[in-house]
Parts: sequence; C-alpha cells; structure tokens
Amino acid sequence: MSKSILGLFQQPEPAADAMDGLKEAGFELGTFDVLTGTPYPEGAFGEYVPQHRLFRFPAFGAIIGFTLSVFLTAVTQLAYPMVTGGKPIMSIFAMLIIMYEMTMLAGVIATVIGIVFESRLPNMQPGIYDTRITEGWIGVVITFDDESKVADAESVLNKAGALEIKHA
Amino acid sequence: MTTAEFGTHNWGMVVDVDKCIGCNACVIACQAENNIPINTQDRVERARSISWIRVERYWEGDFPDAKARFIPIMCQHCENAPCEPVCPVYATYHNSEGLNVQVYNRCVGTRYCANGCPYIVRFFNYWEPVWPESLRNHLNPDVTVRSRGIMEKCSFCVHRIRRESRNARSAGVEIADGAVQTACSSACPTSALNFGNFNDPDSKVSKMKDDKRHYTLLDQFGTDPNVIYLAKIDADKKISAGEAATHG
Amino acid sequence: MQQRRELDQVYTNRKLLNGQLDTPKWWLPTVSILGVVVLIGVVVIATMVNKGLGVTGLARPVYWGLFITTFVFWVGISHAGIMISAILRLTQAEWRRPVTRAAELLTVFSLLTALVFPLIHAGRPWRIAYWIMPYDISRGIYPNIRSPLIMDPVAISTYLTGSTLFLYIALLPDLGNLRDRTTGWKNAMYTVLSLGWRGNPRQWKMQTVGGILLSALMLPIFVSVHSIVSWDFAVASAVEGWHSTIFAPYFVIGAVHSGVSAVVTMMALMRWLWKWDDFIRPEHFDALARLLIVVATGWLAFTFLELTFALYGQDAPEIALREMQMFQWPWNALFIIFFLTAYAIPVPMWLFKRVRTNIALMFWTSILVNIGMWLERFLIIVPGLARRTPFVYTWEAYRPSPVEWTIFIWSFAWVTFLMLLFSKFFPLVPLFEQKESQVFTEDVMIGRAKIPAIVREAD
Amino acid sequence: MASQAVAHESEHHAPPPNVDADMVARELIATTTGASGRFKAWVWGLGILSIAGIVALVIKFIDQGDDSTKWGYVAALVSFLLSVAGGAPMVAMAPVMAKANWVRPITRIASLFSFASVVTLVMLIPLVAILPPLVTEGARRRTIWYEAPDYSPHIWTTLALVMLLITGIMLFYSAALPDFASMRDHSTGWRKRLGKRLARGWVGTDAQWRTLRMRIGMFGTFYFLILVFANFLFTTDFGQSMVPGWRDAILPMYHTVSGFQAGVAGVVIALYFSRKYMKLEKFIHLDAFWSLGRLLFALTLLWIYFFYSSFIVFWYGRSENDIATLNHQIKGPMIWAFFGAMILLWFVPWWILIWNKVRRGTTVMVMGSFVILVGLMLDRIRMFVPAWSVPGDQIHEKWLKVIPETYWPDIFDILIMAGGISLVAFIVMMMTRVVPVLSVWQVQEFNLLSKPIKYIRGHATLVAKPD
Repeated sequence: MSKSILGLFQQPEPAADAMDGLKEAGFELGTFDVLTGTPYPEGAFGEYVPQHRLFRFPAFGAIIGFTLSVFLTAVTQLAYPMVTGGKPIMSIFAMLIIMYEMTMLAGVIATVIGIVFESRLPNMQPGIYDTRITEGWIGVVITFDDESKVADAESVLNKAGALEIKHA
Repeated sequence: MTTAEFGTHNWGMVVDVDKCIGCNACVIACQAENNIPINTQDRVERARSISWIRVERYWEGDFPDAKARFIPIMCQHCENAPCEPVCPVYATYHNSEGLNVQVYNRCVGTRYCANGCPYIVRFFNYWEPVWPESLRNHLNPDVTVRSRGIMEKCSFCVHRIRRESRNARSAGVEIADGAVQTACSSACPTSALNFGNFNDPDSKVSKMKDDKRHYTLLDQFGTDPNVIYLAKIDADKKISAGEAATHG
Repeated sequence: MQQRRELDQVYTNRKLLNGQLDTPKWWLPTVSILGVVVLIGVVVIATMVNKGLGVTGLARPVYWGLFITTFVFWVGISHAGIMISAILRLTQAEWRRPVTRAAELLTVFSLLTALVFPLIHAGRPWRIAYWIMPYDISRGIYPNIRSPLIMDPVAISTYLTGSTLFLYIALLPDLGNLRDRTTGWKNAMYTVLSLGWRGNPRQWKMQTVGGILLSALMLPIFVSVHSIVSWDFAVASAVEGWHSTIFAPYFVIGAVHSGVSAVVTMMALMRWLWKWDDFIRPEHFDALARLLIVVATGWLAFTFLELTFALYGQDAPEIALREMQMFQWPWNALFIIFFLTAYAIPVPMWLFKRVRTNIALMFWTSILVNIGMWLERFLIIVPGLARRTPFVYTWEAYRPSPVEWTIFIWSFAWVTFLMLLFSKFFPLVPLFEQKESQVFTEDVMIGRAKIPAIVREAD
Repeated sequence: MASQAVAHESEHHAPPPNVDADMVARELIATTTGASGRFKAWVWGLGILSIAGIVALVIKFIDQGDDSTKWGYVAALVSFLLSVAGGAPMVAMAPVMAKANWVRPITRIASLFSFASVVTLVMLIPLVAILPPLVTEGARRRTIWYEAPDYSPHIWTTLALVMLLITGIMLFYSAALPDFASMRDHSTGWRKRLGKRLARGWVGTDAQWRTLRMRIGMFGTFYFLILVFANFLFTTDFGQSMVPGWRDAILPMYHTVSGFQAGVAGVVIALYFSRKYMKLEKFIHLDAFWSLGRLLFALTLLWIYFFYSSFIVFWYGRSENDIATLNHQIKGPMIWAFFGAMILLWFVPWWILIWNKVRRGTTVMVMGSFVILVGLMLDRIRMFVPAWSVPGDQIHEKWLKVIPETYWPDIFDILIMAGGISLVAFIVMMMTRVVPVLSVWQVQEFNLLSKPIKYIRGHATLVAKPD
C-alpha cells in the first residue's frame, strides 16, 4: 500500500485551511481526504463532493423483486388451480399485495447493498487512522504515489496548524 | 367462479323443514358414521363439542300455544364459501363436484376458516380424540380419525360418494339418482333430508329445489349454499323456523 | 424546541457508551431475573404445543383469543421505529436524534416477538413450516396466496428484514466509535462489524443520503404491514365488527399511537437506567407528547368513524354486537378502561407543558396508553367473534386461561430481555447523530434574542 | 420511491439571497395594482363563464328540480369544490403547525382559496333543496342520523359549509392584519382606505403579535376540524345514504385525503402563475416547490392506499352489500371515470413527482397538479353520479338490487361545472387585486429566520426555529 500521512486538527477551520493549502500546493483532488467523527455539511472542508449512483440500486432491486413476485404468485396459483370461495384462479388483487411486499423488500435489500458498496465498505485495510477522530478531532489524510511530495504536504499541514502528523 | 358448472356432479341437499320432527336421528347417525369424538359433558359445557349436523329448536309464540320449530343445520357447502379463501394451506377448497372439502392432512389449525363461517359448522379438535375400550372396534374404517389441532366439518359423507362412484365406474354405469345417501339422509325417518346431484335435472333434489317454498340460510352473505331449505307450511301463519332464524 | 447545549465529544462518548464499556450494577441482576421469566414462558409454550390447544380458554365460536390480540399488539408497537426514525427524518425534525435507534430496536424486537404468536396459536405448529417455507416441492402443494395469513408473514418478514438492515446501516459509525474505544476481543468484534469505517465524506454522505432513502422506502412498508394485519379481520364478511373498510388506516394510526407511547416509556427508562439526562431531555418528551396528541386525536376520529359506520347499517346482529361490547359485563368495564386509558386520561394531561416535560408523568401516561391500546385490540377481536348472529348456538364468552396469560407476560419479558442484551454490546442512543446535532445547531442572535437555529445544507 | 430522498446531487449553488424588509413590502404591495392586459382578459373570460354557470344552475333547478337522479354532476362538482377550495387552506395550516419555514411566504395564497368556499355553498343550495328527507313514505333510509329529525342532513351539511367559509375567512383575516396595515401605509386609493379600515389600528406591538399568532393557531385548528366534519357529512349524506347498502367507512377519510391532495395541487398552480406573471421569483424560492412536491407525492400515494384498503375488503367480503357496491361504484357505467381517476389521480402524478428534478422545478410540477385536478373531478363523478342516479323509491332498500341507468351530463351540467370551477379561479384572481398575493410580514419573517451562510467552506442556510 502506498505511503500516506495523516494530519490531526481539533477545529474544523484549520483543517479546512489545510485542505485549501493542499489544493494550492498542487495535490489533485482525490489524493487527499478528510476524516471526521460526525457528518459535516457537504463541502464544508472544500473537499471534493463524492459522486454516487445510490438511486440506481433500489430501482434495480425493485425490478428484480417485482418480476420474481409476479412469477411466484402467478405460478403458485396456476400450478394448483384450486377454487377457493369462488375466487378466480388468478386472483390479481390478492397477488398485488404480495407483489408489492416483495418489490419493496428487494428494493430495500438492494439499497443497503448499494449503501455499503458506495461507501466503499467493507474495507479491512482502512489505512492510516487515529482513534481521536471519533472524539471530535479532524484528520486530513494524504496518499502519495511518489515519496518526494511528503515534505511539502507536511509543511502545508504544519502551516495550517496540525497538532500531530502520523506517517504510515 | 364456481366449480359446479364444469363438474358432472354438483352434490347438494334439500332440507324440507316442514317434515323435520326434530328427532335427532341424523345427529346420531352422523356421529356414528364419521368417527366423531364423544361429546362428554365437559366438552359440551366448555362449548368444545363437535357435531357436524345439529338440529336447532326455536320456540314460537308463548305458553300455552307455543310451537317448537326444528331446523337441521350442517355445512352448507357454499359455492362462495367464506371459509375457503382464507385458508393459507388449501386445507379447505371447493372440489369439482361442488363439495367444500376439508383436507385433514394439510390443515395446520389456524381456525381462520371457522371465523369466516357464518353458520358455525366448523369444529376444532382441542384434544387428541379418545374412545372407551368398548368402542375401539366401532370406528368407521372409511373415515379418517382426526388428530388434535385440526378443523373438521360435515363432508356430505364423501366416502360414501366415493364408494358409489367406484361401484358405478366398475359397473360402467352412471351413478343412479338416490344411490348415494349421506348418513343423515338415510337415517331421517321422515325423509326431511334429501341428498342428490343438482347437475342432473331429473334428480329428486333438482325437482325439489325449485319448490316455491325454497330458500337458503343467511343469503345476505352471498355464500350461495348447496343446501336448500324448504319453508315450513303452517296452517295458521306462513312462517318457518328457518326464515325466523334467517331474518332474526 | 431544541435548546442548544455544548457537549464535549469525549464526554458524549463516555456517557453514551457506558452500557458497553462498563456494565452498570443493575444490569446483571435484571437480565438474570428476566431470563428466568423467559425460561418459564418457553417451558409453558412447549407444554402447550405438547398437550394441545385444549389448555387455552378458546371455545366455539371464539376461535382467536389472547394470542392473536397480543400478536396485533406487538405488531402495533413495532410501528414506533419507522414512525420516529423515518417520518421524523424526512420531516427533518431535530429532536428525533436521540430516539431513533431505540425506536428501530423496539421495532425489530417486537416484530420478532409478534411472529411467535401466529406460530404457537395454530393447532399444529410443527406444520407451519408449510407456510413459512412454502416452496418445498416434495410436499407438492403451494400455499394459498389468496389467504391473508400468507400475506401476513410476507409483510412482517419484509418489515423485519428492512428494519434490521436499516438499524445496522445506522449503527456503522457508532461501531467504528466503539472499535476505537475498546481493546482485545471486543475490539476485534467491532472492527469486523464496523466493516472498517473511517468517516470520510463519502461514507458520511452515504449515511445521510442512504438514511433518507431507506426511510422513504421503509415508510410504505410500515403502512402496509399493519394494514395487511388488519385485513386478516376485515375480509371476514360474516363477522360483524370486523368487516369494515376503515380497518387498514384505523389499525395503522392506532399502531402509531401505541408505538410512540412505547418509545416514550423506553426513553424514560433509558434516561433513568443509564443516567442520560444530558441527552434525553424534557424537550424530547415534550415534542413526542405534542406528536402523540395529534396522533391520538386522529386515532379517536377513526374510532368514531368505525363506530358510526358499524351502526350505519342498522342490522340487528351488528347492533347486538355493539350493545354487548359496550354495555354488557365484563366487556363494558373493559371498554370504559380502554377509553379512559387510551385517550381520556392521557391526552388532556399532555395538553399541559408541565406534564409534557415531567418525565415520570410521561412514563406513566405512556404506559396507560398501551394498556388501552391492547384492550382496544382485544375488544375488536373477541366480542366480534363471540357473535350475536343467527345460528350461533353457543353464547359462551371467552375467558383466557392461565397458560395464555403466562405466555402473554412472557412476551414482555422477552422483549425487555433482548433490549438489555443488545444494550450490552451496542449503544442505544446514536452517538454520531447526537454529535451531528451539535455540529448542525447554532444560535443566531435576532435582535437581543438568542434563538436556536439549524444548518440546512443547500439543495 | 427512490428519489423521495432529499439527496442533493453535484449541483451546489448557493441559496438565494435575502431581500430587505422595506423592499419586500414595497414590491409586494405593488403587485396588487397594475394588472397586465392578459390578466384582465382572463378575468373577463372567467367572469362570463361563471355567470353562465350560475344561470345554467338556476335554469336546471327550475327545469329539473323535481328529479333527483339528474343532479349527480352538480353533487360531484360540490364535492370537487369542497376538496379544492376547502383543502387548499390546510396547506397553509399543517406545515405551520410543524414550524416549517418554507411555508411562511405561501400561506396567504393558500388561504385565499377559502373565499372560494362561497362557490361550494352556492352550488350546494339546489342539492339541499332536492336531497330527499330521511323518511320517505314511512321508510327511513340508512344514514348517520339514526332517529334524528327528517331534515338533519340538509341543515347540518349547510351549517358545516357555512362554518367552513366563516372560519376560513377568519383564518385569512387574522393572518392578514399586518398586511392591511402595510397597505394602509404604502398603498394608495381605495386600497389605502380599505387597509386603514381593516388593519384595526395595527401597529405591531408585542401584544398584538402574540394575539395574532394565537388567533392563527386557533382558527387553523378549528378550520381543520370543521373541514373534516364537512367532508364526513357531505360524503355520507349526499353520497352513501343515497345508495342502499353502500357502507364504506373509509369514504369520509378518503374524501378528505384526496381533498388535501387537490388542495396542494391548487396551491401549486396558483403559486406557479403568480410567481411567473407577478415576478415573485425572489420571494417564492424553489424550496417551496420542492417541499410542496414531496407533500403532493405523499398524498398521491395515500390516495391509492385509501382506495385499495376499501376495495380489497369489498373484494374479499363479497356479501350482497359488497358486490352491489362494487358493481355500482366501479364496474358500473362509470367505469371509464373510475379508470380515468385512477390514472390521472395516482399513476401519472406518481410517475411525474417521483423524480427529484421535477420537484426542484416548477413547470412539470404544475402540469402534474393540473392532471391531479382533472383526475379528482373524474373521481368525484364516478362516486356521486351513480349515487344520485339511484331512483328515489329504492333508496331505503336493504341493498341495491339492480344497478340503475346512469345519467349523462346535459348542456346545463357542463355549463355548471365549467362555471363553478372558473368562479373559483375568478375569486382567487380578484382577491390578488385586493391583498398582496404573498403575505408581506411572513415573507419578511422568512427572510429574518433563514439566512444563507458560509459554513466553513461550504454553502448552507441557517434556519432559526423560534419556539
């Protein structure tokens, strides 16, 4: 895994400064990221806004669930055409309810898969991290392809007032 | 949709209330024929007795000129049976001969069907049925002994229907009208209970059911029963126990 | 509504994780006592399955009794979770934050409990595999999907699966937090469970967007579940008092009423047991009580409609049924208690802010509501079945047997037991939401007035 | 339902800037004067249509006043108007209760609809005259008035609608006091005089504001209760009780909910046009449409839910009542209207409103709202026309034995319906000449309570939530 360093801040402002500094220092977006213990308003650190395709997942799941349910409900009735209470063999209005439930179920499951996938989890090598981030500290993590730029990254972090810099 | 129109048989019963004398012979016959557990005093008191057919008695008028009215009630084998669609396992459904059949082996005992039935003719087995030693050999081999935890009800003596149709098939003839008799109808001394095939226009029951006295129980539920009642004719006033009960 | 309180995050962690990081003194004794009760219940259930339903008080024509009532009751309670976490999330109500997880938890566990009752109330439970696992070809018969009893398991399992996943997704950041606070095998466990959560913008965005999306998806399920449960009853045209078109929304709003009350009860308990006075505050109870007033009044309107249109037909059996339900012993007593506890006592009390912000009073009133709502289900199901129609030749009223009561009590012990067990390993108050509300609330000075304000992201 | 989520895609525009209070007052007061030519033309057209409608109503009453089976369409119209004109002010109320900030600028335009309840009353008059009494030749028909006097339905429904009108106007007025004051201060001519008279010495002291808020809350609550009550009475007395055996407990709630749906749709339409043609973009932010869109979407789903939960019960129950009701209400001669309603009231709006992009825009939203209104009209027709076409000698049977011949609209009905609807539009348009279409003080409050801020590096809005 490539080299990466983590600068720790206690306040959002200096963290944001660090992010700006990194942009100016010519690090392209995506190579550096901010770690927080709570969600901040989007773009609060001037970080790049992550793109996602979450909305496709439920639609996809719903379609699968719907087709499955149509098949299931229709086949179970046609395979055993037993008249009950003078209801039609293909009782659409009874089928609708089960079709609805299965559609929603598949939609939800697909959404959850989507959430996990889109947040790039599970990730068993999370990389450089600090437990104080869940205590309100803010981490700015930079990953390098070449070792040369480590120094100016550190300088940027220090200039912004990083309380601590970790290497990994 | 109803199954009666595409089957060759549509078994049904015509009950002439006018002829019923309330002797309860049908009830006894049914109990004996269908291996129904003995209704001990305790079960009757706890409203857990099982009687596939019952004779209800109503009093009309006040003493001294009170009249007793009788009406035998068994499963009505409705075409639009409320009990059927609610069963999750098809344990009760409508077969092609117009019977509302109860498949004991499928039943899981949700008792939902009994909730749906307005005639209260479905019964639940709370305990494993037991018979005294002396009665062990009196059980009818043609009829399943129902284990605990399942529903049961009048089957129009389906085993007799099967037997007759087997005989007819082996003899290569149609089932003659009146060949099939349920336990209750064969036991009825006044032939108030008449069993037969409604799809055969010349059968006895088909002729009887067009009588102008005919009515069905609780018709406001639209169940379309296969048991037709013929109203009681009264010298002084034209009202039958059945109607009194129906519009009760 | 939400007073702003500066809470240091370290403090927040320590307080809200006190259940997991160190065990409270009362925890072990309580859990063991509950465990004993649960054990007794399980034994009783086993004996009932072994002996047969004769041990219950059921008798013709009342074929459904305490079990189905309690089933409906627990399904109703389960409507707390999505009501709180989904609807309030979509309406961006700030005060929902400390409540959401506990509510979702209540949903999951009460559904698990509710599912037990249809199983054990059947005559041959061991055969119910036939309609839970319907598609074994060896049996050669499929289930009858026209039956509401098939729609029930489908709907409830959908709801259960959905809320469980929802719960887990919302748990991820807190699992990461616990991972950072723990060591040893616990640390390993939380590391695996948190899937390597780090808290970068992408993950947080998925939390917010995904949370709202899931809420939007869960909402229709939430509505459908209790509607389908209500159709178990409403489709039976032969049962006066059941065959009413209003049942679906009527049951749903009743479920919300009882569910939200149950959440109030739980919040009070959490506040007392874990000493979370800083996080679960009077204004939360205040907000919930305001919500409850609206819900309860809506529910009352539906009750009124249900009654009106029951009598609307002016059929003799229907009127006889209502007469029994309201004026005959013992139903009349139950009916009076039901009305007093479900509406007449709590709602007028909630009108006063002093009551709304008094935790003890809220605790007791919310319990009252649930007594009333249980009675409501009982009064719908049993008198409806003990019909007053022609050809009902047994006018036997139904009296629950000790066995049924034991199993009824078991269900409560079971839910509490599961809750406490969960609380040992996972935080009951979502920490990150708590902190988020710290980040997202500020005070604005309008003139001299200090007014709490919320940061809304521009969209 | 995926896109019901309040996600915000990549576009990250800063929220629109605030407007200074004095500018708000000046510009909004200015909108009452200086109507464009197009506006005048519309007003004339609508006015003529309305007069034609009223005339047609009178003639129809003289001509066919004796035959109740011919009045189904008028009943449907009354129900439609009750839904739209009655439901719209609720849009002003419900979110206010929830302290939503986006609703503040648009409460006025919603509460203007309450004046249109006049039309509902006018159209109700002949119906009340024709509605058969509870007891006809000795037989009492099924109603909610079990043993009540014979004319209770007539009295109480009328009373409820009158109450609705009064409360609606009171709601409007109590919220409009400060605006009359600002008219008094900034307007000219008769508007100035009117403002002077109606402002009742409003200067905006603390006490006055407190009473104002109290009044709004009080009248809002009353209005809601009365609206539900009116829906309940109208659907039962003028709908269900006209059909033997029609017993649908959910119908009043169904009617109310679809009424809210129609009300929101009406508000969206009014909002769209006033925003477009009165240049109010900087007061009515897209945020309002966004929130209204979500509300409308939810109500659209509620419609199908309420409908299905009554339908499935009939479908399973299949007692004689149930079958008769289904055949009469749905499978009968009005099936075209039913399917039309189903498509236009649920299916099409559902597929329109499900998209975030649509709910962030205005044009497609307003189209969807029009679709909903048409669908609602069809829905009311399929409910009330069959109900009223039941011959008077059958309405106290136990259940409907034969499905009666339906009644097709004649020229009068068409004129009446067109007239009634255009009269509503006419009244609302005229009211915008009298008072500002957006409530001045609430726009100012909106700007006061929410201000765009720069949060660290990102854009956000800071919304104050006063208790």
